Amino acid sequence: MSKRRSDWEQRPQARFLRWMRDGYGALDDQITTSISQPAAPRPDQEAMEAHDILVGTHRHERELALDRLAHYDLQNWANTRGRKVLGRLYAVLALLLGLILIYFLLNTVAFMPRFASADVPANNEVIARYVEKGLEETGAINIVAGMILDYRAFDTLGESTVLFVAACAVLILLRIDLDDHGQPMQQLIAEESDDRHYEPKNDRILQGSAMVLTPIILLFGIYVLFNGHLGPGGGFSGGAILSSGLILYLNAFGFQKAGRFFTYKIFMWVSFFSLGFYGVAKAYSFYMGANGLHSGIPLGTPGAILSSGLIMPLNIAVGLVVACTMYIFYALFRKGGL
Amino acid sequence: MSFVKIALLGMLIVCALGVSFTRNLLTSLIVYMAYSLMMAVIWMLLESPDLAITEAAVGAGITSVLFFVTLKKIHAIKGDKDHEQAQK
Amino acid sequence: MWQALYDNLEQTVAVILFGIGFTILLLQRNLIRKIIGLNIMSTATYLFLASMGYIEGRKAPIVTDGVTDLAAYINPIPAGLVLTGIVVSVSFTGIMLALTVRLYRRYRTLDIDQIALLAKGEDMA
Amino acid sequence: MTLARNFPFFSILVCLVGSVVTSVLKPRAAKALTIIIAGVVLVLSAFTLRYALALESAEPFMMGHFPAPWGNELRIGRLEALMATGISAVLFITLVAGFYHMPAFVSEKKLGLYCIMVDLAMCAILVMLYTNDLFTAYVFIEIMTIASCALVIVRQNGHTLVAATRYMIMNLLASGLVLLGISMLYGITGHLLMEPLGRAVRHIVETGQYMEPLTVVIALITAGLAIKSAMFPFHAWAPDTYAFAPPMSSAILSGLIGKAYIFLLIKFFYRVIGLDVIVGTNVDSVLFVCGVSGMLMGSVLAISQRDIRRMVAYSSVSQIGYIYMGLGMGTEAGVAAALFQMLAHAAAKSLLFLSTNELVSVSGDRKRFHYLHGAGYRNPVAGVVFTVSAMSLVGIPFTGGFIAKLNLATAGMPMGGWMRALVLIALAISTLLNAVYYLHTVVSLYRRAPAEIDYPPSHRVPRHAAAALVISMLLTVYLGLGSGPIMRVIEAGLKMFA
Repeated sequence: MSKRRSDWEQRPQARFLRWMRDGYGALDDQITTSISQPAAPRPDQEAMEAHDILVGTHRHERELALDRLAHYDLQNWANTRGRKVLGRLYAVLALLLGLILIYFLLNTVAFMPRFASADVPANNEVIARYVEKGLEETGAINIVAGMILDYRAFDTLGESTVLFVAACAVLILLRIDLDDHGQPMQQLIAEESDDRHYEPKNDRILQGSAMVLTPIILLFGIYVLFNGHLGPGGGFSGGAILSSGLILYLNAFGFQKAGRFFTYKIFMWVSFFSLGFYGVAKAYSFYMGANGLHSGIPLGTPGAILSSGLIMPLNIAVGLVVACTMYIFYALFRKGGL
Repeated sequence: MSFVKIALLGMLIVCALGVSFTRNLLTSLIVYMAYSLMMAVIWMLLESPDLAITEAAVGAGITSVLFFVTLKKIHAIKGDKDHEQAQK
Repeated sequence: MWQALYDNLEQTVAVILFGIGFTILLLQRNLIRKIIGLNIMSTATYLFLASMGYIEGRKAPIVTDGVTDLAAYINPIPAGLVLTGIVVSVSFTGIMLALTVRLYRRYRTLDIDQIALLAKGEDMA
Repeated sequence: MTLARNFPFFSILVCLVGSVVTSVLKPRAAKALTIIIAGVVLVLSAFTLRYALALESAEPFMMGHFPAPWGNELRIGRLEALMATGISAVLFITLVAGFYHMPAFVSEKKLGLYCIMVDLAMCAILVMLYTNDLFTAYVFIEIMTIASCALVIVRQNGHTLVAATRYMIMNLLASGLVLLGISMLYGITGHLLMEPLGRAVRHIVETGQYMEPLTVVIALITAGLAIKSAMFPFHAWAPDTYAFAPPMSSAILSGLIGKAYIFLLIKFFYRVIGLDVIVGTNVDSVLFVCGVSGMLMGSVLAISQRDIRRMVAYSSVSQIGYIYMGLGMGTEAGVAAALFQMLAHAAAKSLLFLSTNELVSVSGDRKRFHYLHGAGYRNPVAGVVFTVSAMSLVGIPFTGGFIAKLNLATAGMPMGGWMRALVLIALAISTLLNAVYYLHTVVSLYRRAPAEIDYPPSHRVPRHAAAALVISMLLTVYLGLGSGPIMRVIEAGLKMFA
């Protein structure tokens, strides 16, 4: 009788029913009983210690021990020959996938409209209006700036938000929080990542050249920023040039001097004001446009610095967001804070 | 098709391949900087100066500075396994 | 086929670079090389997009001395889109590099498979 | 010009400016502002739904002074308004029910930054639902990717960093594919807004001039959006991300953000390419096969998990398989069933993540099934809520899941012989597999706790969180009982969606 009963125990339905009733514990009993009988002796100590737990105490320790054994096997397999073969197979597969992708895309490029010809589908009435009526509708000499900040302004609003989100994400990752009285919360990481002792101590050459170059770079950045609607340039490139000037100054003169005019609070408030201004100004012109009202923003005389309605202030706002984000990226990487 | 454009496009592909075949990380970074500088020149050849300035200032400038700072941090870091906050 | 590829040389190079970037991303195990691969992929996409707008013998879309005739300028839309794209690629490079610093600080290695194995190991201990 | 016409634009603006304002507030005020913004968006979406129901055809909303092919544009239709209301309702409930146990996962200083990420994820979802412009959709896909990566890494331990890195690599690869597809589409059509694009694509299909690039564009954009919404073969990043993230973030990630990508894919299929061309290039049968394999493999993998949060994560991979099966049928009924499944899954899944966390925190923060024995008694609210949402995901009658599976089955009936058989068999097997691992969990929740494990004293769930959980449970049951009008709105919305 017991023979039939015991082989009933082994049959899948019984094991399934017991699994439904007791959950994984039951299945583990099955496994542990089968393991603890003729278990192959494992040479090293860790496996033996895992094995002893297996036979002994409560079920949840056994469960953990089982996983540790499984992981031990995985670790073992990881640095054996098996992994190298699989690694090479993966490399060949990845290369094959890349080549297939290149082949399909090259096949498509062969059928794409001819490069640099005037009768491509992209040369349609959309850009006819941008180019011909761009000057009178947006007042911007640089049609690309007019398109970005007036025709398709919602994309650029999304664009500055991408920068703001990236800055916040890096803040979450790298910033070392200060507790109430200004001491860094994680003491060890703070010392380690604060690499002021790597900083060049008043390196004459760097400071000398920075003394000359920084004002020129900042001036050029401001020029590019303010002439976004008159010539090539605009918010993104102007902001990037400004931030590279600030980074040069920070490199040469260290965080003490740079911290005088650029702290975390200033970063937050500058981002807040420029993004807030951009959002409110564009919301006003979207609302006016959507409901057919005329938004009384003067376009000014083309070519003058104060022309093309909102484009110049928006360029400045975008430029400030770009400059702040790039600068805080650098500062967070260098010292985990400002 | 001007010779300069073909040469630049060819160099782009060489730099892109060069990044994956150099052993030292720093050399692949410098090759990548050369790649984005050449891209800035190509934007000029494609008659879009806006992109040239932005790519030069942002692509070759900021991105490479971030890469170099990361490399510096990595060689300087000892590790924070035990400083981890008591988070769940 | 080859003549068509030679005519659209920019788009051919862009597509080849996209494939190279894609392969670097899959093939390389070092995290920083993966990020470079991602950057190569996105700059290749921007080259592909910008080459849609170029028209032979026309100038950059900046109105010079009042000429607003369509035949004088190239297509401004791809330039605007790529401008947005370049800033997007800087943002995600910044985030990926910050992740790399945190991962190196935590696991002392840049090899993503090694990190995954170590993380799983800690889960057990 | 009624005011309700501007409400979608107002809701997007409120989220955007709200997130900027949150950056300068104290963490506690930031938390309150985020919940208020979620409430305001819910109210605005409800009014937009009421306004959209009165509409005959979808109405464009010009962003700025310039009409369609030149300026950006939103589009208000019944389907967009219904999805916006559903998703903002689920988000509001998740925030109310989930915020009270966030301090255990996120340090006090980072809570403000976390609230910014939640606002911007909400704004990106709304733009993806309403936008009528492909490049705006791409920019907000980037915002969504970075915000959801930040939602994961805010927990700052080793696992979340590894999961976030894998998440970022896969998603940036996918948005590279999407951008390449959009630029190719721009190359062959010259437009970026969806209506002119649709006309240009129909012209291409008739003349057959650029057909090869068009098929590659469809393949690229579908693959990109599929990777981002964790379709089966590309789901490798999803389980780790959902299991290791803070529970509220994984509720938002798996319940809501995945749906926005799928809705954008449906919009791309309907408005830009046209369903007949999609069926012509049999992209839909690829989606169908991936959906069916996702349903089955997702459940099988979920059964083999020992950790309840990884099990719930894998079950969301199988539920997304249902949606792609519906999409892959290529018929209007199939897409309507997929849309209803999106709503039902959003409601049930975010509820499941929150109640799982309640149960885990009550049984000493240990996630293995063995420790969860008797958790249902220790935290009765979470136990009941978990059971009902598990019933909805399994598809037991009187819940949203059942109606979704019913619609999928009825949508599968009029199809060809082997297709119909495959739909019915796949539905039957995956329902059985779902039942196996959810029933097993519910059984273990209500078993007697073993004596040898000591559990911490079970804390009381605060009243507002318990109320939110119960209301969300009623939402799932309402989806089950009152699904008639919702299906009618979906079908009417789909008719005017093209």
